[in-house]
Amino acid sequence: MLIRYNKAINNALREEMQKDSTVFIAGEDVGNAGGSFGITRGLIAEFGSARVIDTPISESAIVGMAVGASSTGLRPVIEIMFMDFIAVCFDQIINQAAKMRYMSGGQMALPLVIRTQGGAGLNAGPQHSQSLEALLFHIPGIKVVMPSNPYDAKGLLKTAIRDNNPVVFIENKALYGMKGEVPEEDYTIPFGKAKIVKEGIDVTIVAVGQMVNKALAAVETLENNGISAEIIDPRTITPLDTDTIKQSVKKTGRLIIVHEAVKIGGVGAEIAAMIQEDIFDYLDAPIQRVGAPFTPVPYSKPLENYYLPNENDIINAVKKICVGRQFSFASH
Amino acid sequence: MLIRYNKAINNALREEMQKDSTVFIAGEDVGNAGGSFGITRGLIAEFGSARVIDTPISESAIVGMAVGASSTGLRPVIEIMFMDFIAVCFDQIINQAAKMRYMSGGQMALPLVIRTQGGAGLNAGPQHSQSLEALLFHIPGIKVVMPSNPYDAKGLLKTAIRDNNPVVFIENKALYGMKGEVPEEDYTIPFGKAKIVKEGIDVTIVAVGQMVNKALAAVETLENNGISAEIIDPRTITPLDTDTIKQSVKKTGRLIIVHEAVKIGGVGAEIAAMIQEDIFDYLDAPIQRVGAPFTPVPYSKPLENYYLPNENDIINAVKKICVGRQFSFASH
Amino acid sequence: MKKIKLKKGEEGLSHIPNEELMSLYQTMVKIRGFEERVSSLFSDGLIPGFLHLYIGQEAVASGICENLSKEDYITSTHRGHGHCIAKGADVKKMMAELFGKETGYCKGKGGSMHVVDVEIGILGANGIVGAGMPIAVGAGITAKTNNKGQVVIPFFGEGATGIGYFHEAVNMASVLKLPIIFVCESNQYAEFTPRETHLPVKTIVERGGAYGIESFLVNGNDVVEVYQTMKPIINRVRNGEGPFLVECVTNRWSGHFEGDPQRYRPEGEIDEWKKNDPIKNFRSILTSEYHIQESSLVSIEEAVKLELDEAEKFSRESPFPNELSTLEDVYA
Amino acid sequence: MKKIKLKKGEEGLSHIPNEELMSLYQTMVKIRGFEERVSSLFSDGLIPGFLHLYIGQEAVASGICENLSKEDYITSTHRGHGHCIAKGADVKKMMAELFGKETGYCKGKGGSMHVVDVEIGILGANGIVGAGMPIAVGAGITAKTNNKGQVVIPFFGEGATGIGYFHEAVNMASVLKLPIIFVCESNQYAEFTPRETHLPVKTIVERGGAYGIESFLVNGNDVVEVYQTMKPIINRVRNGEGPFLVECVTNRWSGHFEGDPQRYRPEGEIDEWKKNDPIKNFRSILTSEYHIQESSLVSIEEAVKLELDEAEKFSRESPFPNELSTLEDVYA
Ligand SMILES: Cc1ncc(C[n+]2csc(CCOP(=O)(O)OP(=O)(O)O)c2C)c(N)n1
Ligand SMILES: Cc1ncc(C[n+]2csc(CCOP(=O)(O)OP(=O)(O)O)c2C)c(N)n1
Ligand SMILES: [Mg+2]
Ligand SMILES: [Mg+2]
Repeated sequence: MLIRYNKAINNALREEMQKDSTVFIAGEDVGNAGGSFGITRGLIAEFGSARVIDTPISESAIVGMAVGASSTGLRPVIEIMFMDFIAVCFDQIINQAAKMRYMSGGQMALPLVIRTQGGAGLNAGPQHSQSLEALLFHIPGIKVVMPSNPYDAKGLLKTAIRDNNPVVFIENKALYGMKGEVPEEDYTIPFGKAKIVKEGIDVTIVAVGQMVNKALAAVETLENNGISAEIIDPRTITPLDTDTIKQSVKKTGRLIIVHEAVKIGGVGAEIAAMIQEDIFDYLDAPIQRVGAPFTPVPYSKPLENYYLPNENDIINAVKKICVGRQFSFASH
Repeated sequence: MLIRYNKAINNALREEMQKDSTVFIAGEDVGNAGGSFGITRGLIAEFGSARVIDTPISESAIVGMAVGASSTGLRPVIEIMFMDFIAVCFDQIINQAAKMRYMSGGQMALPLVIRTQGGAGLNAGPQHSQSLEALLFHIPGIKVVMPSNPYDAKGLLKTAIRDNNPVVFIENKALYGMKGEVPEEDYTIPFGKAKIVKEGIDVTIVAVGQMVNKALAAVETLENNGISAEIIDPRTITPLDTDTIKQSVKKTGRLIIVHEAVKIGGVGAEIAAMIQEDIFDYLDAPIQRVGAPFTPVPYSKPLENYYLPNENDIINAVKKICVGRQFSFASH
Repeated sequence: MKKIKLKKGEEGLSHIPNEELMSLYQTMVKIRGFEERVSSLFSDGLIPGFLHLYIGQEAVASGICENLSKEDYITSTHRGHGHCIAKGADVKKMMAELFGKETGYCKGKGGSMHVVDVEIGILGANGIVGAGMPIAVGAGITAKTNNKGQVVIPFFGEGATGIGYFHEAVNMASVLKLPIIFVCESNQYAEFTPRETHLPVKTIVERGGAYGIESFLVNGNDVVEVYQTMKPIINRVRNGEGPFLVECVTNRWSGHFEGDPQRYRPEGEIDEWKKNDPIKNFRSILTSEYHIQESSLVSIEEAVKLELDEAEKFSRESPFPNELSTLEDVYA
Repeated sequence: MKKIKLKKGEEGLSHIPNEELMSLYQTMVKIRGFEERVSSLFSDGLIPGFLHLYIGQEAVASGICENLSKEDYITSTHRGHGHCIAKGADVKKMMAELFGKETGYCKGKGGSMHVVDVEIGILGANGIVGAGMPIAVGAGITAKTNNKGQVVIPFFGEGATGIGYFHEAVNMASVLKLPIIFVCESNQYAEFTPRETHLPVKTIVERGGAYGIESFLVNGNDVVEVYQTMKPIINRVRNGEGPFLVECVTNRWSGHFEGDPQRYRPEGEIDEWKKNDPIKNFRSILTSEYHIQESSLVSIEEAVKLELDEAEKFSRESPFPNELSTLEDVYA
């Protein structure tokens, strides 16, 4: 069926709650109001207020609740309304949830999911538009998921809920309205398995989250310029499917990484560093990264437009390493 | 004079407080107790409790206090006892301090310093040993300083206190006892100027914080193997002196980045990504990174030893890209 | 309307000079007018992002800030327009900021949630619930250091008392005896969630005891009561007492943000509150009890309308910032 | 010794069965013995890192946990040995953990600040002040869901009431009516800082009003009072009431951590507290008022000594973990 990204998430929550009575939801406005973005709509009516818990504005206690509940047998799926707010509960994420299993010598399992949404494009300003996945990516002990479409959103969320580890599930606010085909029947998508969104031979584009769609939008222009791009969506950044990326780069010899987050210190840095470290001799050109400039996300429309990486930035990055170098136009 | 790292910091604080009456200190146990690590010893006696403020255990309010005081004319230098605790006040650091100037369209200046200490090696366990500089490095609007010796510690802290931006000043607990020559007279060290700790021609080693000393410890073994390493200490990671690093790599053709932090998503990833992006054709071998494994910092001695990058890891990384490749032993 | 027993502040201020009455009225009308104006501009698509209106709560900011000068400091919230106008902000620059124009307070970088005017002590609206409170603690340190009788007022909603920031800030202010009056505006909702759902106490003043500070409950729809209660409290703070906690009971008429249809509100609730319109009430008292001429009020209303017309014109005609300005104002 | 008026809990429990008295005594002696033992092993260099001892506070953990079963949950702090032993932890595994041995509770990964025993409801000591409290909220959700009368007890110090965690957790527990008893151990210091310096209230029970919950002040040096006060409160929680707040006034004799010379303590203060030794006092009451035979107490003491001898032997003889185990237990 053709449904939107937000609905796909709602369906995943509903189905998992139906299947497993230990799954519960907590967060601000998630109950009677159905969530600030409507993601938990209808769930309190079906599952009651013991399983869909409206909390005070207390992100630290919300994540802490998830840590305590998950380590004692439940499967909390909590909502942090904007990804920017992970900063107010960061200790519970990185020092508690992420480390509890390790610190306890493997005694604890923490099957908890932190749903949140990030990304710019809605003029929500510097504290409501960030893409902070790199901060989580650097922390051992959590998994980090970034679905780029409704199908992935549903399948990955189900996997997240069934996973026995803390998972941060990062939705993108600009994608909530995106429509896509989603099967009626139950399915899951394994973590750590990238999706080759489009095959190609000249250059590999690894794009995360919302940027997958921007990369796809660039394809036609690239093809018109005789460049066949392979687009890879890692879907989960922890665990990261390095094999699929490497395989692709071995074929294309060129790599571009695209994310909406600030370029400096972003996930793209790791992918670039890792690829050149592991398959240096396959590289025909320097790996390029496309990301946001080293500034907060500005509010004003023209500024935010300038800030957000777009298909032109991707095309330019491709041109930079495909044109004028060893790249052979003749092969097309 | 020959003084220790901790004393150098204490001296910098004292001298800046003497010079500028708007400088004040706040934090847990910083007053009467002189600090958990003794860094603020004697200051309350000299400057009184209005300028050396003992606070409740409230890191968020401590950093918030710095934001509010700095934007209204004072120069707070606050202490977060362990770097791991930046997680409990992360919002004030990344969403408030770092963004206030930008969000206000440049109206505000925030001359505040957050002193903290990180690093492993003292069996302090998973929540008291982390090196989390990469989390700050990804955030525009703050500066990040990592002194590796007493001279730098003093000079950089003075620069930090005089800077009009939020600065996170990361001391390393394993270095507090390190002795070094420090001039009697006032001096500062500019931000964004790397120090070439040792010149060399075969491979560039960029090491941050405590790892500078590990890199130095590896020099002899490397020389015995006929490898002349150039060691660079960036001193500040934001701003990062990319020029000095590039110049060195252009000369050596090889780069190794060493940090104590987890390798994945660490600062080394950015340096590697940036270098291959900007001076790809100068590279004779893949850039190597030496960092901690993707785990929390374990408590037990043998585990922590295994965890912490050491000189052998550096030597191995060097060998990996210097031996057997184009590297010519004859040149030595 | 929920009945809450209101305890009057200190007595003995029966006389209010005419200029102050007129000034109070002017502020309230200006806030209401500004909010109605930007609401319609939002509908027209001229203002993007999130817009949290202050309609219904005008008596609070007006009654409080009438007692302040530009030397005093306030911190504000996501719902900050009223506080800023009452503290003396220029509506032209405010509105232009909401448009995202170059001439706005923040050059378009902040938007509605980040209005700042350092010159007149507005230390920022804030997109993170509660984050202004510890910042106010810092301004309190400055005020105490300056020793000129400055007062600091952090505004926040009853929802914000759930977050750790509230606790840490009030506690710290009490320990350090800072010249701060914490002003809670209880408008009965935190986003879409009524106070009964997220608060375990009937009033916020009950929370003052936890910090050993005096607390005051005020009818936040009665500007005279707000003004008269605050005056002696503010004077006490100017004379070295503090901190204090004040709860102003009020209500918001508009949605949490523009576009919120308020489905979560019981039938008729808003209408009840509208019957208790702080502006209408005050207007009729002004003419009936204080014998102010109707014509004086009309001229205030007309002047405000003119000012807002100009602000709108200014905002419409101002240029958008150059996209390259995205990169400016990150560091001082 | 500061005089604090202690308000007795509920009455009517004059009779305590002999086995319980003996068990209380045994627990206290075991805690004291454990702490003295690890203190000397620390001096001998056999235990590294930070060691926060519980000597002087034994009556609190013992008196409380005597009322608990292994189905109940506790969260603990950096000063956690006493809580864990009272809750039934195996001193062999505890001590081995402090040694960093493979046979320790956490396989050497956690150390003193991270002892966990999931099987008996010990959800972890914690190195982050206050962080256990929101985790207890989560356990409270589980307990409420299970509906089997389980009780959750987060332990924390008076210093921890300064951090936002305390506030968010108690507030959330109150809103959600969770079966939690927040137990504050007021030992008069937060690290090196006396309570007067960082607390604006005389007692922590004064803070209960902020959450609309009942609070109890207990002499934490009187194990009978602790036990008898807690019994009815715990029963009320098992029957669906809660949360509650309990403050136990006590003192620590040893430094904040091992190696702390306690220079910040007034001359003679510790000696005063030592005159009020909870164990000696209880011992003399046991023989004089409860007519327990001296010989029974001696045999408890001997048995404890033997158990600790064995624990020490076990810890000494246990192997260190293989260094490669550093990489294990990050994910489930
Ligand atoms: C830390 C944080 N959590 C959640 C939000 C989302 N949010 C914005 S306003 C709001 C409700 C605030 O309620 P209240 O403090 O009563 O202020 P009001 O909106 O009623 O003026 C919430 C939850 C936020 N901005 N920051
Ligand atoms: C968030 C955080 N801040 C600071 C510290 C450092 N620290 C460890 S114990 C402690 C004092 C705790 O005092 P209290 O809660 O009274 O417990 P006590 O040590 O007296 O048992 C501090 C400040 C920490 N571990 N975590
Ligand atoms: Mg409200
Ligand atoms: Mg204490």
